[in-house]
Parts: sequence; structure tokens; C-alpha cells
Amino acid sequence: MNQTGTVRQTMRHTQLGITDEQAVAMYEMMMLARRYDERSQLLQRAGKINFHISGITQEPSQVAMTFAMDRERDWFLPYYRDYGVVLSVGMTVKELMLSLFAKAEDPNSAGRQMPGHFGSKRLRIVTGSSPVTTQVPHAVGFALAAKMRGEKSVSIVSFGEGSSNQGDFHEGCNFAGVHKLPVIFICQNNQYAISIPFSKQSAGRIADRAIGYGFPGFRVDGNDPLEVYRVVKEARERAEAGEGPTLIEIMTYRVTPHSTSDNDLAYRTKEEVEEHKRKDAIPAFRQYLTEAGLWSDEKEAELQARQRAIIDEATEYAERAPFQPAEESWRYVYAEEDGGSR
Amino acid sequence: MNQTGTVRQTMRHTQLGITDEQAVAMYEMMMLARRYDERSQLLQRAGKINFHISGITQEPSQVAMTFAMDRERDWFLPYYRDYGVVLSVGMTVKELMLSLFAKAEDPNSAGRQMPGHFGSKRLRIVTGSSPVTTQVPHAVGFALAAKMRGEKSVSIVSFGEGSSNQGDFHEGCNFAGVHKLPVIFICQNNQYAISIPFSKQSAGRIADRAIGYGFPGFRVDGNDPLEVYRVVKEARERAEAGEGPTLIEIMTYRVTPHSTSDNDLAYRTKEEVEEHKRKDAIPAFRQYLTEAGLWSDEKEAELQARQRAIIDEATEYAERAPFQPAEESWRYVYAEEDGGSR
Amino acid sequence: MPVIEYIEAIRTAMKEEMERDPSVFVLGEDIGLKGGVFGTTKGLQQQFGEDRALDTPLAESAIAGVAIGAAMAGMKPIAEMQYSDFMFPATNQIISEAAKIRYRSNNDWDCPVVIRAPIGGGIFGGLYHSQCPESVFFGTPGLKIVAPSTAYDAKGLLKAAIRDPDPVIFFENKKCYRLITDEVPEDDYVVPIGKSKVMREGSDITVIGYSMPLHFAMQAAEELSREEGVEAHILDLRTLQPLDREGILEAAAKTGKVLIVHEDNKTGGVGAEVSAIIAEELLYDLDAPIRRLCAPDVPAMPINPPGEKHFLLNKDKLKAAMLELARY
Amino acid sequence: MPVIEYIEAIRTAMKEEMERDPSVFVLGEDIGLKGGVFGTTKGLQQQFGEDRALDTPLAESAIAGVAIGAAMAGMKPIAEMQYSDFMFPATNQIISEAAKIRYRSNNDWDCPVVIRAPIGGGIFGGLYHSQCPESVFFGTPGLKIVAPSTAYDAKGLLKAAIRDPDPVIFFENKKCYRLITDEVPEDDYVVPIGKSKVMREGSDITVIGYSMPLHFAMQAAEELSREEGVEAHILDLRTLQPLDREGILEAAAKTGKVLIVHEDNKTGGVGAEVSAIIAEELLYDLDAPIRRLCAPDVPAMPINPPGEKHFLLNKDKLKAAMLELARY
Ligand SMILES: Cc1ncc(C[n+]2csc(CCOP(=O)(O)OP(=O)(O)O)c2C)c(N)n1
Ligand SMILES: Cc1ncc(C[n+]2csc(CCOP(=O)(O)OP(=O)(O)O)c2C)c(N)n1
Ligand SMILES: [Mg+2]
Ligand SMILES: [Mg+2]
Repeated sequence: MNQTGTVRQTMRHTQLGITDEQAVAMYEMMMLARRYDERSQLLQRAGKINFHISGITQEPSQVAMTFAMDRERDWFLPYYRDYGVVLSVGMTVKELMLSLFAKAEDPNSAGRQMPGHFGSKRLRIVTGSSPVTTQVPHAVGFALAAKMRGEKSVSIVSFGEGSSNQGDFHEGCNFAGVHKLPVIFICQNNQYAISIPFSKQSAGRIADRAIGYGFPGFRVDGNDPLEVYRVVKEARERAEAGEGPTLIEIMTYRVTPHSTSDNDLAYRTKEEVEEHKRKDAIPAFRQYLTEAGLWSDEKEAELQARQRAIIDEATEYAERAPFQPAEESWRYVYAEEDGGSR
Repeated sequence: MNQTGTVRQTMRHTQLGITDEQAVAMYEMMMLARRYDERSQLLQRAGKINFHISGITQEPSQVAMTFAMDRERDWFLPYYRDYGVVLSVGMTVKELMLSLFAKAEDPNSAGRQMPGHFGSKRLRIVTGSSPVTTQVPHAVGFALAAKMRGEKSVSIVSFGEGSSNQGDFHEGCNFAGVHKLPVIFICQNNQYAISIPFSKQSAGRIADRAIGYGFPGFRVDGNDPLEVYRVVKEARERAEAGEGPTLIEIMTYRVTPHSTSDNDLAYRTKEEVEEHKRKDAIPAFRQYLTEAGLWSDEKEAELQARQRAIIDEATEYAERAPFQPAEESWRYVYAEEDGGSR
Repeated sequence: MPVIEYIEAIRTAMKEEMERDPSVFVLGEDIGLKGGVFGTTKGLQQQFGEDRALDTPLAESAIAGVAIGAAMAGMKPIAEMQYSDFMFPATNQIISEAAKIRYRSNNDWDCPVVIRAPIGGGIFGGLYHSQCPESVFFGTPGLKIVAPSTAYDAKGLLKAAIRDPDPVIFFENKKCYRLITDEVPEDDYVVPIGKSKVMREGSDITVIGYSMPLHFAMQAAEELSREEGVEAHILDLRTLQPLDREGILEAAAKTGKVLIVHEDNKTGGVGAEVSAIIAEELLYDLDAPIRRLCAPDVPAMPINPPGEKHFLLNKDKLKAAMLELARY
Repeated sequence: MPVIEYIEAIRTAMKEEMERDPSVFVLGEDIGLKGGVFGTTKGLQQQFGEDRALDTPLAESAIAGVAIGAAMAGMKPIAEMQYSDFMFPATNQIISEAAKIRYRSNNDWDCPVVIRAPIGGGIFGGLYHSQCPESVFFGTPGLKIVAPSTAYDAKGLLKAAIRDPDPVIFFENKKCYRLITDEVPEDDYVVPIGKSKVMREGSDITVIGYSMPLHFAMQAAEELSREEGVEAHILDLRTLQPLDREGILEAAAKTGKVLIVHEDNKTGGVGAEVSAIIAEELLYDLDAPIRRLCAPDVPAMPINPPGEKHFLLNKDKLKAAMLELARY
């Protein structure tokens, strides 16, 4: 025990089994996702890229939920705002930038897909598409495979609250419930599906749907990343113990427009957005770390400089990187022997 | 008040606002559905028809739920076991027999569809298909139309517990919940979906799913038709009052094989089936009426004779009736000016 | 006659039909205050209220299924699929239900629903915001399918679709929305479903197609006329289901040399049927093999600019194919 | 060589592949104790346990979607759709996901799933237990589609499908299940995907098709040979996607007179593509227009016997069409 031992024991993260180093790493990851996102917005406004879809305000909970998983063994099925997830799993800013610029070296799709469409077998990030919610049954399939092979992997899948109204949500959850599969369903309820407020998406609480599938459902405040960590960690433990799935509804708020193509003031007020911006979890988490003696203004300055350098370098690299040559565009329709177009 | 007034006032049906005549009519209707069904089974075994799908044990609750509706105004979206529903709405045994024999005069489809695929605009019975659960969003569409036009009609839709695991159940319920539409969702939980027992269909209770959609859900004993009546009646009142949908899970048991093509002893025991046969609600309801002074052995004998005659006549008629001529088979692909095949 | 944008023509058709008939209403994702992600339904909620310009939950099978139910109840719903790429969750409702309601009930019930879905690429939408799903629905009798290439046809065909007693899929081309403008009457008219239109008269080669690629064909035809003296006869199918057999055969017979174009991938596309109709009826009038110029047989177009460009048809690709055919 | 039923061939292929490879498993509705509604999976749960012959909830999108997930995780799932009529709820998973996983990830991920679905009528199944949905999936690159007509091919193609690294739809014909029997080796073999097969050599007319109608063609061919001295050349496509272009062109060139047959309705069917390929490549070798004999363009077949008979192909309809073509 060192000097600060007693202090730390009273800290929430310690109680949750998070080491100081991990707590700091979580903060750095939240910040990295935020800075990457801000840079992407700038690049879009500058006309360097066509399109960006933002995860701002959702990163703290994304990072927390990912840290609660086993990043060596588990399967990740993120959705398009999950920069906090994929960065935490090991995707680099450079890789994200290559995707943003749709360049050949992008590991997600070689610049074939929109940004935000993640995938990396190496990182156990499952390739995703645009039609929402199709990934939910996939996550159940990964969990089924894990169970059949006796592996201890758990799959975790994200989707928005709007997307939870697709049939695939229902069919996937019900399947997982019947077979008690090791899967965690994460609904990131950011109150809007493009222009549609939650009140016009559903008259119930998403978390309550778990009752009808016979497994636990929880609603948790997305601005409290440690609480998100706790709930996901417990869900993972249940999954690993063979106790089946969990549905977690993370309450958050989308402070950006839906994407760079959206004008959100057509359907909500600036005041409403500003109010939620004030609840941003990142400064609060920094404050928490500072009070725990784990963070300081100097560290913050160093971090900002370090992350800016990473992002600058990644941006430059990606901007200059080549596109996939047009002739390569028709490869991989099928496995390579007979692959490509006919 | 007549002499038996006091006795009747203590009777459950009277408390529910069901007149004596209606109570008797309900019984007769249950019996008619049962007898029609038994005859269909015989006809199939005799090789006179190819296929029958039975509703036996589910008729008492089907009749009760239909009597709880407004049969002049409401919309009915039955599923393939709902003989009790369509007879209560006004379809005749002859019409059902014409459908069973796939004859041209069948009002449901002119003998194009399988038996059990109901539809009659005149009777406000909405045409149904075989892929399960597609009728759930349709019922919501009827309710939406009623609301938009300011009509007091309510739509009521049936489906099995297996079918409640289709995406369309979820999407339809959620839509109705958001817009508080006048629709009643009836899950006839007969414990099996072909060979799959309920425990392998879902780990939750179907009724509980309503919670996640923000409207009430009830589980009710299908062998207690008066209780079914009460719950549906109240749901209808809420719907008409603009209070939105209700989900009702009617607990019952399929005592027949799934259809005449199924051998149920491949997946369940005779004992299990026999045990449930003993709980049949029809004798119990007869007993109830007898105790209420509304029924007697003579009436029963008269009823049996009357219904046998109806069924005999319908069978003979349908057996002799012509098929739709082959040349007519391609009509009504589109509205008639350019209808038929190209 | 005022010249308006293709998207404006679609909006106007809806607006006018909603004014004309109280049973017409629009439903879909973000179609209310936002006016749709492309702005196609802009102003409708303001004019007609929340009920008749109904924002729905994010669930395409319900959008189609609820619309089908309402249509059976006597309403005239226009269901918007945000992108045609996202209409696949509604396939079962469209193919098993809408297409078969009249037939299965022996004409007792009908289903006058319109399903609008934007098709086509060229907007850097990538795999899932660019698809042409015509082939998925084309082989299903009971459905009608239209795919206008001009603002005039967009308005006239949408009005015809709304008034049609049967289910109609309206494939509008999102690249056309603001790129294509033409003269559109202010008064009421319909373009009949099932009738193709000669876009350009010519005697050397026949180009048959629908939607956006026809504009490339028109541009190429003008250049070929000027530069090579080649006169292309261009037929806009306008309706894909039912195809206008007579129109197709007449156009093919006109020159004896046929090029079929569409942005949907080649194998199994509408062009195969057009070719098969000609091969069945007109074989001896042909002076060249029937050609098809379509998107490659890959799952969908990539988002990166070289990939997208390589995938899409354009004037130059059309011109080369047309010239080659003329010289055959 | 033992002569076995078509259905037995399918069952045996699954059984042998499950014995060979522990990552192969079957999932679907009623496939366990009941052995499937047709008995196709009978005995598999007894032999391999509940996990590897997995009864699922009644939800086709989940059956496909969970199988796709498991396939990406390295398993080899065989997903059974109880009837092909009921696979439409899974369209989005099949078209948006299975077909595009390899392409969209630039070959990082793959999806070796098999989707089995019984097609075809003639069993008094009516509108929704008789359909041929080939055209819905045919136009989607990234999928492979096979449709065997014999027990030999059923076993060999199913094995090939299970071992294939890409998604394969296996359209088995339910009318063939017990009607079609032929010699099937007891030892391991595969029928390669993408290769057609000449079922009968002939020099007068060419019949190209797949699945059940080919048996009518074979019967008609024997009669025409005996009665009219007409010798039909019959090609079984076996694989619909990718089509065997060389096989098709060779068979068409053989006689110069082509009849294409399938039970799926005519417009937009696989036959249109076959015809278009021939019209594109072989126009000058043809001695007659390319004909197609298919189901009529109605939503689906009626259940009443005259309607069903009127709808379905049979030996006599084939014979008449073949003779007419021979005499052309
Ligand atoms: C099946 C389908 N329909 C429509 C869309 C278009 N779309 C993309 S994102 C989106 C809203 C999603 O809202 P939500 O699920 O709440 O996630 P959020 O964007 O708010 O994080 C819509 C309608 C789509 N991608 N897929
Ligand atoms: C989409 C779809 N998949 C499969 C089937 C085949 N099928 C017909 S009935 C049935 C079981 C239905 O079970 P349930 O919903 O519980 O109703 P029940 O028959 O028990 O009344 C199945 C699988 C179908 N009709 N539709
Ligand atoms: Mg949201
Ligand atoms: Mg059941």
C-alpha cells in the first residue's frame, strides 16, 4: 500500500476494479475520440471530405462499455457513432482517417464504405453496414458460435434507440433470450433518430423490453461512465457465467446534427442542444480524476499536444494516401479464385 | 324483473353486461366452431379434402373475444385457427365449407387460398395470407385509418405465440403504441408453434412485451371465456376512448396436431395432450349456462341436431359446388381493366 | 410552362393529390418537420398537419405494413422509404402482401398503396445509399413499378400511381432530384402507367432504358448526331412493370440495333427482360446482337471517387457503346 | 450405385458434412425432433444433439441473421427456411448482409452460410406454399444460387454449397423430394457450383432450364424422339448464380433453337437472363426466336386443382412447345 492507498479505496473506479492506469487510459481515450471527431467536422467544413457522422457526447459511455469488456476475446459490433468503441479496441486514428478519406489503406473497407462503417477481423470488430439493426442478430450469431465452441467470448452490439424499433432487434433479442447466449445489447439512446424525437419513436422505455425476452434490462446515465462500466461489467460476468444476455439502454443526447448533411435546427432548438452540451461527461470525468490525484493541468496540456500530433499526422497521411485503384474496385465479390466481377 | 332476476344478477355474464341471449349465442357459436372443425377433420381423413388446420380448444376464447367487439363497426384480422372469430362475425358454415373444398363460391378467395385464410370485405374480415404476423401491421393500418377518419372502429388481430417472435409483431406494436391507435393485439398462446414448445420460442411472457411499448398487456386464461370477454371488452373501451392499444395473451393449448399434415407425437406425449383435453372450456361453459338456468339437455339435443343439419347441408353443397374455372384463375392480378395475366 | 426540378415535381404531385383527395397521406421517416432527408416532403406537414404527413418510427416493414393496412381500409397512403437501400426490411410486406391482396381475395380486397423509394448513385453514398433494387421487385406480378427520368414524368407518374387502384412502387432517382429540370404544366395531368415514351427520334440505333442513364444517352446522342451523323432513337420505358411490350418492339424494329441501359447491375436486371422480349418477338428484324450497358455485377458501388466513377454510367460510356453499335 | 430419393440426398449431404466438419450445423424452425416439416433433417438432432440441429424461434430474419453472424465467426451454418415463400422476412439479411460482407470489408470478412429453401408447387400448397422466389435474389451479386433437379446433384451441390466460402442459396424443389430418385454415390463427391450439365444430347432443339420442369422436358423429349424423331438437347443449369455462360452458349449453338423453361413466372425470371445472354452473344447462330415457357405472370398458384394444374408446367405443355419449336 502506498500513501494514497486510503484515498483511492474510497474512489468509485477502484471499487469497480478499475486501476488508476485504466482510469487515466479511459479518459485519454474519451478525449481522443472527441478530438478525432472534432477534426473530422473541421475537415468536412473545409471541403476536404464529403461526410462525417459524429459521436460527440456518446464517447464517454462508449469508452467505458468497451473497457468493461475483454478486448482480447470479445466480439465488437459497433454502430456508426462508436468511435469511442473502436479506438478502445485498438483501431488507430490513422486508420479512422484513412476511412474518413475513403483511401485504399483503410482497414475497414479500403475506402469502399462510408466512414463510421467499421470492421477489422484482427481487432474482432465485425464489419457493419448502413441498414440499421442488422448487426443485432449477427451479434447473437457470434454469441451462439462462442457457446457452441465453448469459448468464453462475449459479443457486444450497439444501436440507436430509433434502430431498436426494427424487427431485427426483436428477433435477435428473443433468439438470444431463448438460448441464453453471451451477448450484450447496448442501446445508445441519444433522444433523436435523425429528426424524430424519442417520444415519436417509442412510447415505452427501451430497457423494459428485456422483460418480454426473459433477461435483465437496465437504463443507465451515459454521462456517468463509471456507472456504465459497472453495468456492462456485470452483464459481461453474467454472460460469461452462462446466464444469458443483457439489454442496456444508455441515456445520452446527440448534441451534433445527425450527420454533416443534417440541419438539426429544422426540428429542435439551439437551447435544447446547449442545455445538454453543459452535461458533457468529459470535463466531469477529468474533474473526477483530478480529485483522485490522477490528473493535472500539466498532464492535460501534454495530452492535448500528444493527441493533436497524432491527429495531425494521421490527417496528413490519409489525405495523401491513394485511393483503391478503380480496377481493384470489382475484387472480392466472391472468394478470390472466382472473385471479382463477371 | 322476472323471477330469476336475483339469481342472474349474481351470474358473471350478467355482471359483464352480457345478456342471457348473448350468453347462449356464445355457447352455440363455440359449439358450431367445434362441430365444423370436427367435420373438417373427418373430411380430411376420408380423403375428401387435402388439408385442414384446427382451432379446437381455442374456440371458446375466440368466440368470447369477438362478442366483446362491435361486430358492425370493428375490423377483424383473424389467423388461421380463428373459426370461432369468423363464425361470430357472420361467416356461414357453408362459406367455410366452400373454402375447405376450395370452390369458386368461397367468399374468402374463390378457392384460391388454403382453408383458414379468411377474408370478407362485407363482414369486415381482412384478407389474410400464410406468412405469419404480416397482419399485425395491417391491423395497425386499419386503426390508423379509423383514427384519421374519426371513426369509432377498433381493429383486433390474432396470431400465435410463435408468430409473436416475428419482427412485424414488434414493429406493429411499437407503431401503435407511439400513435395510441385503437387496436387490440391478441396472442393465442397455445404452447406450440408446430413442434416447438413455448419454452423454445421465448424466454419471457408475451403479455409483458407491452410494457416496452408503453401500453397495457394482460395474460388471461383461455379456458375462461367470460374472463377473456371482460379483458377484451375493457381493451375495446380504452381503444375507443383514445387510450391506445392493448396486448392480450390468451393462454390455451393446441390439442390437435398442428395441421392434418403433422404428427404431433414426434415431439410431445399423448398424456400431455390428454391432460389438456380435460380442461376443455366448452363443457364447463355449458355447465355454467345450465346452472344459470339458461341451458338444458333438451336444448343441447336440439342444438346438436340443428348444427348437424347445417353442417351436413353445407358439406353437401360445398362438395358439389364447382371449382373456379381454370380460365378464371388469372383474373384479378390487377384491377379489372388491365387485370389478369399478361 | 414553368421549368421545375424533378424533386419539386414529386413534391407538387403529392401536394396536389393531398389537396384533391383527403384520403391521400404521406408517411415515413423524417418526412415531417425535416421534410425528408432530401427535402421531398418539405412543407407537407405544415400544410396538412401531423396526421397526413406522418413521421413514423424507424421500421420499414411497419411503414409498408401499416400503409398496406390503411390502403385496404380505403386510404391512399404514400409510404416513403428513406433510401431504396433501406426498403429490404419491407420486402415481405411488399411481395407477400401488397402484391397478392387483390389476387388472393378474388378481387374482394385491394391495396392502393404507393411506395416511394430513391434509387441510384453518384452522390458519394457508397454501398448502401446508392443501390438500384429494381430487380428484387421486378419479377413479382401484382406490383406495378414506375421509374421516371424527367420532372414531367415524375409528376405525372406519381399522380397516376396515387390514383391507381393497385400497389405501385415509385422509384425516383436521387441524382435527378436537382440535376434534372424540365417543363411541367401547372394544371392537373397524369402520365399513364404502362406506356413508354420516345425521347428522341432516330434511325440508326435504338437505346432503351429508364431513369438517370437516359440523360447520358441523350447527351451522347446529340454529340453522335453532330460528330458522326449517327441518329439514335431513344425510348424511355417509364414503367417497368408492366413493361410496354408494343413500345419496346416498335422502338427496336425502328433501327434493328438495340442497346439497353440501366444503372442496376446487368445480371437479372430489367434489361434482361427487355432483351428477352425482343429476342422472342423480333429476332429476324435485328441487325446486331442485343447489347446491354449496365452497372457491373458487384454488390454495390464504392464510395471512393475513382470507384464510384468506374461504377457509374456516364455520357462517354454511353457514347462509346452507341457508336460501336452504330458501326456494327 | 444406390438409387435414393432427392430428399434423402439432401439429408445425407448434411449428415456427412456434419460428420466431417464440426463447424457445420443446421438451424431452423421444427428441424429438430420433428426433422423439419418435410422430414429433410430427420435424425440429425438425434445424431448431433440440440446445438448442431438447432430449433429456432419462428423468425426468419433472425434465422438468417444469426446464421450470418455465426458464419462470420467461423462456423458453417445451414439455415433452413421452412418454405421459400417464408424467406422474404429474411431478404434484408440476405441481400444487404450476406451478399455484401466480403465485398464491403475488402475481403477481410466472409460469410460462408448456406440458406436452404424449398421451392415449387404441385403439392396443393396454394399461394404461399408453392412459390419460386428465384427472381428476387437472382439479381444480387455476392450471392450464389443453386437449384438441383436430381438426387445426385442435390447431394453434390449441397456439399459444394456447405464448403463454399461464400453465401449460397440452395433452392430445393419440394415436388422432387420423393418423386425424383436416381443413382447417388455413397462416397464423398461435390458438384461444382457454376457448371451446367447436359442431361440429354440432341441435335434439333435445345431446352435450357433448372429444377423440376426439366423432368417434364426429359419425358417430353423421349416421346418426341419416339413419335416424331425430334431429338432434344437438354441443359440443366444447376447453378443460377453465377450462370454458366459457356455451357449456355454451347447448348444453344448446338441446335440454334432454344426453349427456356422454369416454374418461376416468366417476367423477370432467370430465363430472361439466359435469353439475353444468348441474344447478346449468339444472335446469328439462331434459327428461331428464343422462347420461354414459364409459369404465368400471376402472384402465385391457386390451391384448387384446376387452377394448380393450369398454372403448372407438365409433360404435355413441354411437348407441345418443344414440337412447335422443332417445326419452326
Ligand atoms: C433500415 C434503415 N432505415 C433507414 C436508415 C436511415 N437512417 C440512418 S441513421 C437513422 C436514424 C438512426 O437513429 P438511431 O437509431 O436513434 O441512432 P442515432 O443516429 O440517433 O445514433 C436513419 C433513419 C437506415 N440507415 N437504415
Ligand atoms: C413467416 C412464416 N414462417 C413459417 C411459417 C410456417 N408455419 C406455419 S404455422 C407455424 C407455427 C405457428 O405457430 P404459432 O404462431 O404459435 O401459432 P399456432 O399454429 O400455434 O396457432 C409455422 C412455423 C409461416 N407460415 N410463416
Ligand atoms: Mg438516436
Ligand atoms: Mg402456437
